[in-house]
Amino acid sequence: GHEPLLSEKDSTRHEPEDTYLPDDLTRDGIELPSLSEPELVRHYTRLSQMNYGIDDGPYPLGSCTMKYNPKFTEDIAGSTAAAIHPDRDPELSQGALQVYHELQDYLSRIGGMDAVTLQPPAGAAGELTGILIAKAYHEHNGEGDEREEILVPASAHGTNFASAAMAGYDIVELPADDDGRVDLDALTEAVGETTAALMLTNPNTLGLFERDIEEIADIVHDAGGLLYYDGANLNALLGRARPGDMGFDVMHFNVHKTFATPHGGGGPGAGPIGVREGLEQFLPTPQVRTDGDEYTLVEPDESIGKVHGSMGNWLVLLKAHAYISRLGDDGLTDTSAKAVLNANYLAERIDLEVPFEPFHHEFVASAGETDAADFAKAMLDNGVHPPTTKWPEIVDEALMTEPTEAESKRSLEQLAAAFNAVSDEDADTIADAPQTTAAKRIDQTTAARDPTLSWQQLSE
Amino acid sequence: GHEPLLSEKDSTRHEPEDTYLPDDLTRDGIELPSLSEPELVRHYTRLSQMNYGIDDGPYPLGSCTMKYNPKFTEDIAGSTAAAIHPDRDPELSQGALQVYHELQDYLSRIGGMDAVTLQPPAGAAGELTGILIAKAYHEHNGEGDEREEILVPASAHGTNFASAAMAGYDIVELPADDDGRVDLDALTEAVGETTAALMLTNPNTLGLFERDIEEIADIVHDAGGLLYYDGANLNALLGRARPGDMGFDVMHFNVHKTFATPHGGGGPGAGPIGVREGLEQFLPTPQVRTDGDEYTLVEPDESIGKVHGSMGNWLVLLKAHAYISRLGDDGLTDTSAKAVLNANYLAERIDLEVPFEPFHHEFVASAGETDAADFAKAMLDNGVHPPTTKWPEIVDEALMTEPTEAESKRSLEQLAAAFNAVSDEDADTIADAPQTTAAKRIDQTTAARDPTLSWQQLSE
Amino acid sequence: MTMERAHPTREPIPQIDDLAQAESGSPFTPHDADDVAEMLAAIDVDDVEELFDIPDPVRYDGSFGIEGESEQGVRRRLERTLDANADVTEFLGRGHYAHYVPSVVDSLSLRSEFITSYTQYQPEISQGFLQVLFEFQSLVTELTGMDVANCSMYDAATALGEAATLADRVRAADGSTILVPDYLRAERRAVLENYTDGAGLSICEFPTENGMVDPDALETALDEDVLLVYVETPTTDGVIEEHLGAVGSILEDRETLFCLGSDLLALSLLENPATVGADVVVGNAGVLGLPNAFGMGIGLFACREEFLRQVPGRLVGASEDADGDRTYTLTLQTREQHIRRERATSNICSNQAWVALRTAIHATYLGPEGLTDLADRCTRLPARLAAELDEVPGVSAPANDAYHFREFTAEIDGDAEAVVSELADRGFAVHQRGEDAIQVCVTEANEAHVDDFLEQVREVMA
Amino acid sequence: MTMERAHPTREPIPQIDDLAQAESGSPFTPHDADDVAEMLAAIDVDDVEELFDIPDPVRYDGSFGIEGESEQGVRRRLERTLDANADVTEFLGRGHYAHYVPSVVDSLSLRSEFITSYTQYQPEISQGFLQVLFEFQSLVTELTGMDVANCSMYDAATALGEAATLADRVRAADGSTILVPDYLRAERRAVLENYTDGAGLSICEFPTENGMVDPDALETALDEDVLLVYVETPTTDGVIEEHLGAVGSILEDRETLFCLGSDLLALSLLENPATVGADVVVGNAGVLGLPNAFGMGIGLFACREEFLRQVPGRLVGASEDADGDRTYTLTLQTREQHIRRERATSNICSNQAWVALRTAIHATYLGPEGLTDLADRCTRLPARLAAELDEVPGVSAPANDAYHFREFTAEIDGDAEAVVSELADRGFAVHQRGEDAIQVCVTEANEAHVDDFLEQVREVMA
Repeated sequence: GHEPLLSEKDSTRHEPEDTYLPDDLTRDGIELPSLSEPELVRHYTRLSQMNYGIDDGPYPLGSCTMKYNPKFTEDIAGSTAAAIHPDRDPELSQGALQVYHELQDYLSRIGGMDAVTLQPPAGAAGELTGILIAKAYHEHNGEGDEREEILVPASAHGTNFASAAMAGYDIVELPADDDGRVDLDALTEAVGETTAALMLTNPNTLGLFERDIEEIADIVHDAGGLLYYDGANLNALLGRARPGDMGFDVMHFNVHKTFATPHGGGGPGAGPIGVREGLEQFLPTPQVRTDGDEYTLVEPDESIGKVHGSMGNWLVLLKAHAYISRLGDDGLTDTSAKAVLNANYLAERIDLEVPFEPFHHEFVASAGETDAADFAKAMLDNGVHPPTTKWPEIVDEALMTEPTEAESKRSLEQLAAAFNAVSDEDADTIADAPQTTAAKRIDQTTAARDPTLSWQQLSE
Repeated sequence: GHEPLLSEKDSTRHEPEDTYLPDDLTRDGIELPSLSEPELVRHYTRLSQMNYGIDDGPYPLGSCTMKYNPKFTEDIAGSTAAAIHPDRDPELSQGALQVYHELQDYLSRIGGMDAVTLQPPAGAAGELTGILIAKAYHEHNGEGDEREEILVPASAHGTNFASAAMAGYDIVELPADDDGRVDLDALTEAVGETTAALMLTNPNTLGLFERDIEEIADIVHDAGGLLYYDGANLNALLGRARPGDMGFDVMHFNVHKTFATPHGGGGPGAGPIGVREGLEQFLPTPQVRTDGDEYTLVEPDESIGKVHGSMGNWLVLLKAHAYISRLGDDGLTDTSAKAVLNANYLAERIDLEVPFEPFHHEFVASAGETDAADFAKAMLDNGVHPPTTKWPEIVDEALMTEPTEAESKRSLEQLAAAFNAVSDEDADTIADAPQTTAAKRIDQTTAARDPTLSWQQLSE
Repeated sequence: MTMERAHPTREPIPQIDDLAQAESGSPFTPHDADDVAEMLAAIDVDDVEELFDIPDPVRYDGSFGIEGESEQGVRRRLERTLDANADVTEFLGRGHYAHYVPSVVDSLSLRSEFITSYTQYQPEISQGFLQVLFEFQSLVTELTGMDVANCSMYDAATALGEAATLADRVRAADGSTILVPDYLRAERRAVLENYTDGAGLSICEFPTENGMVDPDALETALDEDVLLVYVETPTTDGVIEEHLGAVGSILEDRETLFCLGSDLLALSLLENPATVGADVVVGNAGVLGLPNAFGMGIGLFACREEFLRQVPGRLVGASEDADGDRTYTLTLQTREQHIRRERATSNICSNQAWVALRTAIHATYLGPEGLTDLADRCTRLPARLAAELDEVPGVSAPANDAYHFREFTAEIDGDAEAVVSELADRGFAVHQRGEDAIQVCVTEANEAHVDDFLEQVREVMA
Repeated sequence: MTMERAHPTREPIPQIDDLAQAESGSPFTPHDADDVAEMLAAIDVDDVEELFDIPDPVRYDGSFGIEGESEQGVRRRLERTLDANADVTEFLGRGHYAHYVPSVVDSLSLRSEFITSYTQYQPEISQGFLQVLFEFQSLVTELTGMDVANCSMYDAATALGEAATLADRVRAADGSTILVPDYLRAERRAVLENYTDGAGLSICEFPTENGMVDPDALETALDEDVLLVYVETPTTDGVIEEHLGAVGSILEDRETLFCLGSDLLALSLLENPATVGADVVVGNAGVLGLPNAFGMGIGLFACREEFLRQVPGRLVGASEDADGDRTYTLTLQTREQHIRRERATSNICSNQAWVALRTAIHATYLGPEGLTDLADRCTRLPARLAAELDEVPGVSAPANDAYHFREFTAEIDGDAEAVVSELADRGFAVHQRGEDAIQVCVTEANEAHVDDFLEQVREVMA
């Protein structure tokens, strides 16, 4: 299983000679692997074979929406016509700008928003952008100094807290009610003149729709705050409910979740932002606009500026455009239907308790007496990727499970069999898992104690 | 490991309705798998993971020249400009014809030949073409009826025998001398007025250069026969010796061996043919010619006609052109150097006897007391592809081994370790091998007794 | 501005290879100088040249005059060369067809475990490709209605050649004639002649009527000497044959084999070859999985069970391994050249396996309904285009009173050569058929260009 | 000809989807009607709609007005749309660079095990990507000379933003100023402002001289309040900074961090950031592995060991598994948002891991000599082009008396806007710099077009 590091295959020190630059502007040399193309290809081919992707089997990481990534979108993104420089005069990049404009338009419709920016290069970057827009809005209203708090439910994604903090806000954590949703009393208590915004995921991380969303919106709006929609779980609602219609003022989309662009081992994603009327002037610059003939780049009047050095993760956005174009209304609506059907069918098929329902595209089962992280390791021996573990904390030993619409009934049954097999295993077997993988159990705690982060450090 | 058949995943009978054609021109229906794109992608992804390719490790199949296939050649072959119809007027396909002409020219120079056709779609097709050219030559000389024999050394590739037979010839098998080369006495004995041609591989399948090639050529030519060069082992000689200079009249090239086009699980390859002056008029039609400005398609005066429905395996030829262009003289010459160095180094590193030498790009080791086929199965458990086994028969329990120039020293040592590990194994371990592969030992004899060749037959 | 310090310069810039370690030699040989030195020492040789046991007189120390280039350089040069192919929209067919190839085909078939592997001589580490080929055989079996199918031949022409020699092997009679229709493409006939020449067979033509078999004429042409009758549907002219049943009936009680030429897409909709009595089905399977590739294809070969041990080419069979699990393996290899040598059923060794993979992916992507729908579309598109062309003054289409598949012939008032040439100048390629006809092919691949094409035809004919 | 039988027809041809089984709905949901029925039965629900617990007032039953298309249709439409990008040869740079990307990069990075995987939360089945990222960190460590590097930031601008907040965290002083050179791209500065706004930092500029740091001016601008000084080499104007050592000396005994902006290719040749005293190195790593992608990139982030626990983003560390074998795993995750929430070092979650894979492949393909040779070429090409341009009447180049990397500014006698526009019409894109200058970038990617470019410049300036 073990593949030597590049540096273990070769390490060559090269010292430049006869350079055009004088010696005092050049370094002494660099020491790096020097491999032939055949060796290089085998190295990465073998590494790929030590990695699990969606094309290998189910990947039900809750809140991550690991759905099938259509291959044809890569062909479009790989076309030479897409490989252009960001500083072209807009006249020379009309094709790319049209794609931007169409995608802005698609997302506006899907989210029920009035304007969209595609600039944020990831979901968290979208959150930061959205919060900066809320901040600009309050500053515009002369309330920038007072409104210094962002409300976040306890079960929210960690990025919500971190993004709000990066924007300079204090965080007020909201508890859930017994049903797993926002506690309206607690919200009423927390909200006030210091409230800049409430950040909410809907359905929430338990897969539950926030039924009181209208009342929540009223409470926040009445207090002068804005409502922010975390788009991580939008896949559950495609074509059935729109954040804009629920009263959200700002939202982000995770195109790598909802719109099938590949996760790429951790990125790149893209986190476009939608805003309701009245907030467009704060959007990042530039916005793509059109008079119907020509596409132009426009700086919104009170733009927050920029959150990415140019236009965001263009190739990712292009793939999202292709996916939405392929699906259309029918395909998008079918997506949420099958995503929710799959989650419900899978939950029904497994032997674990699912404390909160009715859930939509994902559910949080409890591993019960078993440590959820151990449970996950034992699932690896059953040939599938396990769910997200130990989160949200409202469920003991949480197994947060999102199969997505792209799994077949057969595949869900395979997944259920993996859950159930582990449920039946004894504690020792689970503690020793995994046994069938390229690497056995890895102790992450010890690794962090004396970090070794490069082959240089490894050979020290 | 086992992946269900497509038909086990789904089988849907579809009966066409509302067709444009009347019912009496359509069939009742077809029953085939109906899978979604995500299921399709997982099916083939998993199957690929149950297959060993060059990018996975060494693949030293003797006489097959399994060398690294450069990736950039696929990008060229995949360009839309290459995707053209064969019936275009030549004026509309000047680019493709230029590629043909340049490759004809490259191969002429590399082989020391006067003219080349790229039409044969595989090595064996090249052999047939070459023999048909020899036949046409003798018929042209009024000796078509007398010259009804083709001489073939016992150790030659099976295709030599089969191709000559397809062309209507009787085969005369030539024994090897004690050194593993053509027995000159036997040749002198066999050759005569009935001889149409001698087919020869050089270096031969033992990796030995036929040192007496000039004398051989004289003997055959003096008897009025032609000398045919089987290009399977040309990799050993690139830049160091040319069949044309050795006296060969006709030759084929295996571009999927010598010129790195991928073997594709068994094909497509391409088997261009080179001929010396005086045989051009017999080449297949069309030939690509140029006046320097325009490329035209020409039918040689006494062409044998066609051996492929159009221009051969175009995309394969295009990759071969790209490979030769990349390497140039220096690269081609380095190729044979490293191919021969690698074979010699590997042979030196393994514990088995190699009865015949000095060999070039390949050698035939003997598994000794062990069945060579069993030896190969045991090598699978050492993570490498084994050599060609049990052939040529001149070596007992032959392991015909060709590492190619693309293996690194490290890789050769890994391969040697696999040989040596098996040499040290006891008979039971070898008989039970392989144990670490997706499938255990497969009994091919039983499979042939009652053949099951489709999922339809499987479910009968 | 004068620059003292920064030395702007026009001095030549050294050529760099994009793979620096391959300063000389091949970028695909991994050896550095130390490796070579150690390896030479191990085998006790001073210089690699010493390893070459080549007599001086036949040593070559010249140069091929081929200058190696960087990857970037080769790509640029070949891209430029290929750009010399005219940028025309093709309405060309005649046995070579463009269908839209979905992205999954490239994406999956280019996985290196598939494309860099070879023939499955070691089935234990080749189960993936073996299963692919077994499934390909099964797809072909279903679509042809035959009992067995092989892994591939080179193309439709060579598959026909193999069918003819199979007929010679399985029919002990003295016969030596292969009977083909007069519409057979000259290229296919030329290949057939070369495949049958060694067996002493001869090719004879029978006349057809309205682009189809005339059963009476066929019966007239038949005698004891005929080993095999070849018929196509759709024909190279695009005509859907309406007398397949009649051909089957005529041949039913004879020693003569009925060989049908078709393609995998057409077979999803047209009459089942088994039902009409075909013994062998050949053709081009590459209509699925390959774009037009200057004629590169994949030959289809399927036949009845009784001929199994005379089938040319590779066959994959289901088997069991030592654990009793189902596996796949090459089988009946004693038919093949590497074992049977001059008594093999064919000389074929390398085949078109990778194209078979692509074909299987494409066919499976479409599925039974997708295949049938696409085939149905291939009957409607030429009908509509023919009707539109028929309204153009000076054009009469289709020339045959028949149903068509993908393509048809149209008669032209005037000089067909000039019309074809004029259309090419306007960006459209069609076939010229004699002095006063053209042949036009339309599928979903070029369907979007039909209106432009019609516009140009109208202008040219005006 | 009149056709009775074959009915040539102009009737509409039914639209077919290229994936027939997805007659309605998504082609990427595998369920057929039977599956759905069985699944609904299992969960005891009559209709999928019942599963949606959405109050009526916020239910959406409208249409987005987006019509789904076949794969072929989408590809054709988007290809046509992108064709509206003008077909110009780019001589553009300013932080975004095109280098020739070898084919192995696409071929390997598109392997689905890589691209369809997510963050390595389960290291036991993610060793492949973890090792790739560990190797990427190692490559960056060697090229920057820093002690530690992370897995990636989004781009050069956001990496700079993260460096500024890191400075705020690691320097306990009261300081709140980030000092940047006057040549900093406006776009990068705009991002920096948004990243630092929440921490209450302010951005101040210091003047430069001849496109480089003026050490005296820098010292003048420095005060106790300065947390971090940012300098680039090469700068966005292409100038190779000659005063890095001086900057390092000035900052050596201060609490102020020295942040250097560069890129991985330049760093293979230019002064080692560690040697000149840099504390943090940021920049664009995507100069290797990505073509120009409308500004999509990958942010480089490396720093000295002492800041390790304040580093933003993901880190991969070596570890051992239960068998004692070396393995890799995400580490120091307590810095990150999913654990530390509002006290995380950054909000970053998704990063640019797949681009890091591509960068690592490209860098390894080039190797130490290939990198250095290419970097050397990137100093010669602009020098030569500047010399050639300088001979064109009305052009003075380079505008800075300096060595350049890839690009330089040229002064124009006349209206730069008109020159840029005229060049665009003639097929070449360059940057306009103010009213009387242009900026021109040349690498091996556009080197073959230099002569044509010069020809057009001469004509435009004539």
